[in-house]
Amino acid sequence: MAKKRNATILVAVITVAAVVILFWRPTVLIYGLQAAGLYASIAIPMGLILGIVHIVNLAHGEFMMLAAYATFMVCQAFGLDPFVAMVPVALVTAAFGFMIYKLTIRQALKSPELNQLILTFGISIAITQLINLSFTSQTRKMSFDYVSASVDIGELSFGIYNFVFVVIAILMVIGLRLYLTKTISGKAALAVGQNPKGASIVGIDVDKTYGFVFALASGMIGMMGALFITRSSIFPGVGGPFTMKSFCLIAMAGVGNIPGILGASVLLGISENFLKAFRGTRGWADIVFFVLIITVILGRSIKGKKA
Amino acid sequence: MILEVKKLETGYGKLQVLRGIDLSVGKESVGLFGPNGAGKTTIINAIMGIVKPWAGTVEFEGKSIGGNPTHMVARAGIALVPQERELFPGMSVADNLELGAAYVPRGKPIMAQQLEVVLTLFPILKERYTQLVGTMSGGQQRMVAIGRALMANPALLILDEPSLGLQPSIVAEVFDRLAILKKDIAILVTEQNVRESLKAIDRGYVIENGVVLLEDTAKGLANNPHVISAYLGI
Amino acid sequence: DTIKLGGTWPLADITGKQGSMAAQLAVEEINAAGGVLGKKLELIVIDDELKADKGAAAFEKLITVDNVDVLVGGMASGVALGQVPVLKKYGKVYVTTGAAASSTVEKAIGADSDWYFHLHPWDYNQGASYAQGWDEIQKKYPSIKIKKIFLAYEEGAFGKSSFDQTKVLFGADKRYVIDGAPFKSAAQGGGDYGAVLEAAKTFKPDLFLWAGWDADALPMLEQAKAMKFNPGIYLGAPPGWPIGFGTSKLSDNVMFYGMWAPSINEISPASKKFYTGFVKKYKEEPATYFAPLSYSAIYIIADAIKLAGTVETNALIKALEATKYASPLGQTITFTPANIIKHQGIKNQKILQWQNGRQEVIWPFESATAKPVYPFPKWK
Amino acid sequence: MSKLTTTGLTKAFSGLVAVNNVSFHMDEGEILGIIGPNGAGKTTFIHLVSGILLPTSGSITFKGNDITYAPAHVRSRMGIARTYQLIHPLENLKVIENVMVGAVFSKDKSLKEARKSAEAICAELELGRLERDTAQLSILEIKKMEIARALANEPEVLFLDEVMAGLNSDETKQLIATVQRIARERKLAVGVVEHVMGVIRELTHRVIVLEAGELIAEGTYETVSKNPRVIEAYLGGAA
Amino acid sequence: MKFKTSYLVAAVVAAIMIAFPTFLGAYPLNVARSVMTYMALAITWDMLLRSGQISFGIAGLFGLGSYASILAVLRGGMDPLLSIVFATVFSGAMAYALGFAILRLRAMYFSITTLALMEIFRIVIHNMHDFSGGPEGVVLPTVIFGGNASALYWLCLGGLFITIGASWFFEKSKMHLALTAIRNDETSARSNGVNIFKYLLITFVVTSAMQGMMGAIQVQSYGFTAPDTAFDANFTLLPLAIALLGGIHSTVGPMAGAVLLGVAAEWLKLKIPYGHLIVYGIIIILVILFMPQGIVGMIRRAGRAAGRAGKQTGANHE
Ligand SMILES: Nc1ncnc2c1ncn2[C@@H]1O[C@H](COP(=O)(O)OP(=O)(O)OP(=O)(O)O)[C@@H](O)[C@H]1O
Ligand SMILES: Nc1ncnc2c1ncn2[C@@H]1O[C@H](COP(=O)(O)OP(=O)(O)OP(=O)(O)O)[C@@H](O)[C@H]1O
Ligand SMILES: [Mg+2]
Ligand SMILES: [Mg+2]
Repeated sequence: MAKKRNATILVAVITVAAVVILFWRPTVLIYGLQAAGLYASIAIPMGLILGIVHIVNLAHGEFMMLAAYATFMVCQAFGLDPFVAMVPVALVTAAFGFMIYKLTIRQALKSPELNQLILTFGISIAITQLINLSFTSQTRKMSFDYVSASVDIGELSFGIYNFVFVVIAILMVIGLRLYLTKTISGKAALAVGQNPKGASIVGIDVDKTYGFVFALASGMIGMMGALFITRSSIFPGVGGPFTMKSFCLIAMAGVGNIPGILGASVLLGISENFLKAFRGTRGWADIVFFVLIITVILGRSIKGKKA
Repeated sequence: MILEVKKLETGYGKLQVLRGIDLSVGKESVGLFGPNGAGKTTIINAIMGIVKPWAGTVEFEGKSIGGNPTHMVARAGIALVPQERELFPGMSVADNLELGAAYVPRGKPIMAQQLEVVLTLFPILKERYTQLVGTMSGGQQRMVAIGRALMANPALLILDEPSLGLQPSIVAEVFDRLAILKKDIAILVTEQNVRESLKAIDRGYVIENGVVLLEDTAKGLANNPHVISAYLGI
Repeated sequence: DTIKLGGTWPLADITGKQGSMAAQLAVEEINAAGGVLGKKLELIVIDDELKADKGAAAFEKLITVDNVDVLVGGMASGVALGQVPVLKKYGKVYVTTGAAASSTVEKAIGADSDWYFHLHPWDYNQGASYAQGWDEIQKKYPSIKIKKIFLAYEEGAFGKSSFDQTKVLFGADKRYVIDGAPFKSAAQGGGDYGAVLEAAKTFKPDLFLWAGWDADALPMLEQAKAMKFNPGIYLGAPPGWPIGFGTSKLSDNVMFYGMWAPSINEISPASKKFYTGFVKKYKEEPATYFAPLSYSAIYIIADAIKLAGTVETNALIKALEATKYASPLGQTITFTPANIIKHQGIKNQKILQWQNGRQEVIWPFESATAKPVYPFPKWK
Repeated sequence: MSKLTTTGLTKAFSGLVAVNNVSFHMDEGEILGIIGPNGAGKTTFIHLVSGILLPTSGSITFKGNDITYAPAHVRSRMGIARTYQLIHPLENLKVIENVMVGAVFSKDKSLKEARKSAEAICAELELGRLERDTAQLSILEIKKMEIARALANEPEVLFLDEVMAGLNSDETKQLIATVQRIARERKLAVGVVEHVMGVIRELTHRVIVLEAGELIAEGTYETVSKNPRVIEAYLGGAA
Repeated sequence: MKFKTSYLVAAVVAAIMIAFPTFLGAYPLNVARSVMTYMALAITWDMLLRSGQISFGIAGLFGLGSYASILAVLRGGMDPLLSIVFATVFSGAMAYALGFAILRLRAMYFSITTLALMEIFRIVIHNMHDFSGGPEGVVLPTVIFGGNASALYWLCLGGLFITIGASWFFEKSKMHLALTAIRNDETSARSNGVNIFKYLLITFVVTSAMQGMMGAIQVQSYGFTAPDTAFDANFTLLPLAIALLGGIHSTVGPMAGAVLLGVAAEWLKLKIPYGHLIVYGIIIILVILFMPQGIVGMIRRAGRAAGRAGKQTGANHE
């Protein structure tokens, strides 16, 4: 009961705030949402792995970077559009993720979780440097006309392409939610996440489930890598910051809370852009990300204590 | 014979626990008794593939399952109520029960039917159908664990100390239920509550120090002086 | 028996990678032409990993273990700072290709470090050179009029010092109105230019300058187009450009600051020699000015050793002070005093423009390869 | 005088009232049985008096001090110790160290003293080979270790949550005797939760019965076990 | 008897370490300083890890110490050596204040919060141009001890000895029981009288202070710092890797790990100028895969195996 009321109040406050911002500084809302879409759609696959396989994949951003390079090569070689190339690239990245799982992560599953963290740290170094050695640190970028698609409303002209990421994030959330709560295989994945021994006792193939989840998440991040090159330049270190950002967003949402990642991203995207819109607060836009994270986490821990 | 264990040896790390166990279960209910640390749970772990046998064989319905991965053993038709329950704490009672059957060929087709059986046996689970299992009391969780195993409609049901933490009236009901079930399926049960469980079993083994000390019918055990002094005192 | 040169560069970065490769090219060319003082040159390269402590340890090794005669190389200011104590301890001649941060590195080196030869312009050298350049360009092409300048700068040391220098050097006599806003570079995980471009658009600048990294180049243009942001001059100041930037339609008529471009081959034989040599040996294009700069450093050292007839420090310093090297950068390099240090090599930068996929030099006029296209065309 | 009393103690978990308005007392040297159906709130009640959970309302007094909201470690230092229904071994510590924890932190003993008293307590409980890892212990040994750890706190009040569950009758008999002896020698007040009626009958002086969070009956085992409400809700035909 | 020999070994090793400058050149001493800095950071990180708390904020406290020290000298005219003490106290005090808020967090929430705090320190320093020098950083007029290689080495060694001593004390005192109990089972710890918050706070303050101290020593030895140098993510990630490769929950583990990774990194760099970092990454992967208990764990196990006759083993599923 109380929970529901809180949620309603929250929604109301957010709606009012959104309307105010929309009329006062519409670009804050537009760019805030666009940033949020990108943050969320990169963080969600990581959240999936963390929630089920309990691994903080420090090579998450590197998987995306790898997929972006693959897309770049494919698009250059066959003249494809990334939106077409994303299908094969997602499949290949899924296979790559599965292979990484089989060869490394799986062997470390029985070790303490920290081992897996450092394992993925090693993987991230190896991948980044391998790409660096073969492609150099020089950046690459393909440019597509549709990326500059633009809308004019009165005085205001703004890019609309990046809303693609908002759509993708929403689709990911809905899709995963349906999968995890409505399908048996999804429930089995959750069960494995909570108690692998218990899961095997009821006939669930734990190893296969981990492998599948890892491949699924890798495929999703592979797709994001393909689309990432439409928006950004790529270079060996391009993925790194997104690993940290995703990790932060997941912590803000709470492990296992995938819709929460979207919520956290929107909160961050809009507040960042809000601060960036004013001369006096520009320098603080970066700090808001981290202050918000701490506030939300601390707030939740205090609330959790009380309940 | 539904289950046939021969010369089974195993242990943990370097520690040998079982030193050549022979036991069998037909369409009947068989008890495993013995002091703490005798190796009862270890026998069950070896059957389920949770630990790998070092030596000896495990056959289920005529096929060797020794060393098979746990999920394959479960799918073949053996359901386990583990001593430590091993539930999915963050999922509802409903989901825990559903997963008991979902991956087992024998259980899946008659899921609805089995659910009815479980909810009748433990009405509290119907009341708490959507509660997260992790927030339930110790005894309630034991009921979920037993219910989850029943959902699988197994050919062999293994219960590792099922009465642990259950209130007396429910203990009685569980053993009544086992007494009915044993007509259709094989049951292997370990118990410290020997007096209660003797009512539900046909035969029993006493395990001590990783070997079978004696084997007898329920009646025989009830009259065995060693059993009386060690297991039936209270 | 060889003359040993020891260099540190960040080898995992394109700047250091190509810088060290170009230096190696120069060494081989010199050796092929008979070496120096009858000896061959030998270049020992150690990765500084873009880390101050690694850079310092590398010099420590080059000096004490490898016993090199001259030090060379360098890129990041942060690494240079870490190396300063080691350099000062040994006082070995160092011809450096890196470090632009005057407020830290030049200060740390100080006025009496005679052995320190700094090829790369300091940040204030660059600023002064641009101010002069735009003055001259406006004089020569009266249609070009600049009053309002907006600087979008990446929030790190590079962007921040660019903004500070621009404010000082352009804002001094109130001829220009200057504003700016920081952004997080894509190189640091940023890449959202909406807010900063929005600020720029509101300011309506005649000259829009962004000081960021190559990763920002195309995405920023794309976003500018989406927002219909149309400054009179669209100018960038990245240290390098993404591969294939010129092939994008968006690149057309973008201006930029730089030190070297392949088009300089047309006006400088040294550049042509360097360029063809590099492409032939490594099968890749020099993509950063650190390549010709490091190449130059080796030639400057070799010439000085020849002149001094020894690698002894004092004689070598004397010889280096007499340097007059017609470099592949399209200008002759000499060492003159800077604000603090005694031996500053290059002081001016160039203003260039992307025209039909080529980087053309606009200013200084004596090395110009094309005329400026103005104004930056309106987005369609 | 009562060592420990509660008045109107209540704990609700978002809607579900697990402990409802329970007033009770425990006296020095008394062994009190706490029984009731699964989910009646017995474990929750122990969580409340030991400070692992804080109550929704009501109060707890220990030796005349109000400890309703005192942190768990403070209560332990004051003299309330307990074991857990679901075992809680400290698996990275040796058996002896597990027991020492109680003495070191509740009674501020030095490591040396703590080791000595831990060894004494283990000997009393017939728990041997103290340098083992906890993974090598059988259930009986783990339970003994947990009792030993609680005793190392040198408590005045001790709660045992289903420590006899999973023991055979031989072992149960032994442990009953041990608990009785310890309670007598140390003048301990002991609260015992068990579902095995034989244990309750043998061990306790007085019994309280919880059902759905409420205290529904109180008295000796004999009177309580004849209470029709207790029979219906709890014992069934098994009494 | 066994104790005596281990003390003896420790004393001999310490003596050799102190004597290094008499027979090692400037370059090995320079590399040793870097190894020792990471070693100290890894040890302090491990000390907190013994309570189960995984900090991702090492770089934050390291950077904070660096800036406290350099700014104290530059802006406050403090003696460099004294500024190291000041930075140590300052970092400890900061940790004390922050500890009240963040030590109630657990698992990844604690980790992320420490990471976020580090970023906040970095951004604040980044934005306080006038005081802190902003993104370009600040430079000292001179390096401590005039840059004497031996003196710098001993300074760093001193810092390392302090961390080793603290870690050893934690292992031998009741801190060991407290932290292990908290790591294993907080509920059980609480009901056995362990004041969890108190012990976490002590550990957090002590380790943070020592991380700040190492930052101060580093900054005085190089005479400059900048946000990207002081708060380099490597100061967070490498100590983790080092401790894990060496063996966690001990003092010798991180020490072994630091020597392995530090020497391997330097050697690889000289052997494979382009691409040595790939091999570095692969080493981390392989060690984790094939020595899950770290070097120390493996040596211990090998010792035990040698002690006993080879007996058949089965799969251990726990
Ligand atoms: N994971 C493990 N690691 C090491 N030793 C173990 C492990 N599990 C059990 N053991 C040891 O194996 C022996 C047999 O244990 P097991 O659990 O099979 O006994 P049990 O007969 O089921 O006893 P209980 O009545 O306590 O359940 C015990 O001595 C125990 O210490
Ligand atoms: N965290 C929680 N959230 C919601 N409900 C809870 C929580 N903890 C306990 N409960 C509920 O409170 C009730 C009392 O639980 P408690 O564990 O105290 O029972 P108990 O008397 O110890 O039972 P048992 O004999 O089975 O151990 C149960 O119905 C349980 O489901
Ligand atoms: Mg057992
Ligand atoms: Mg209970």
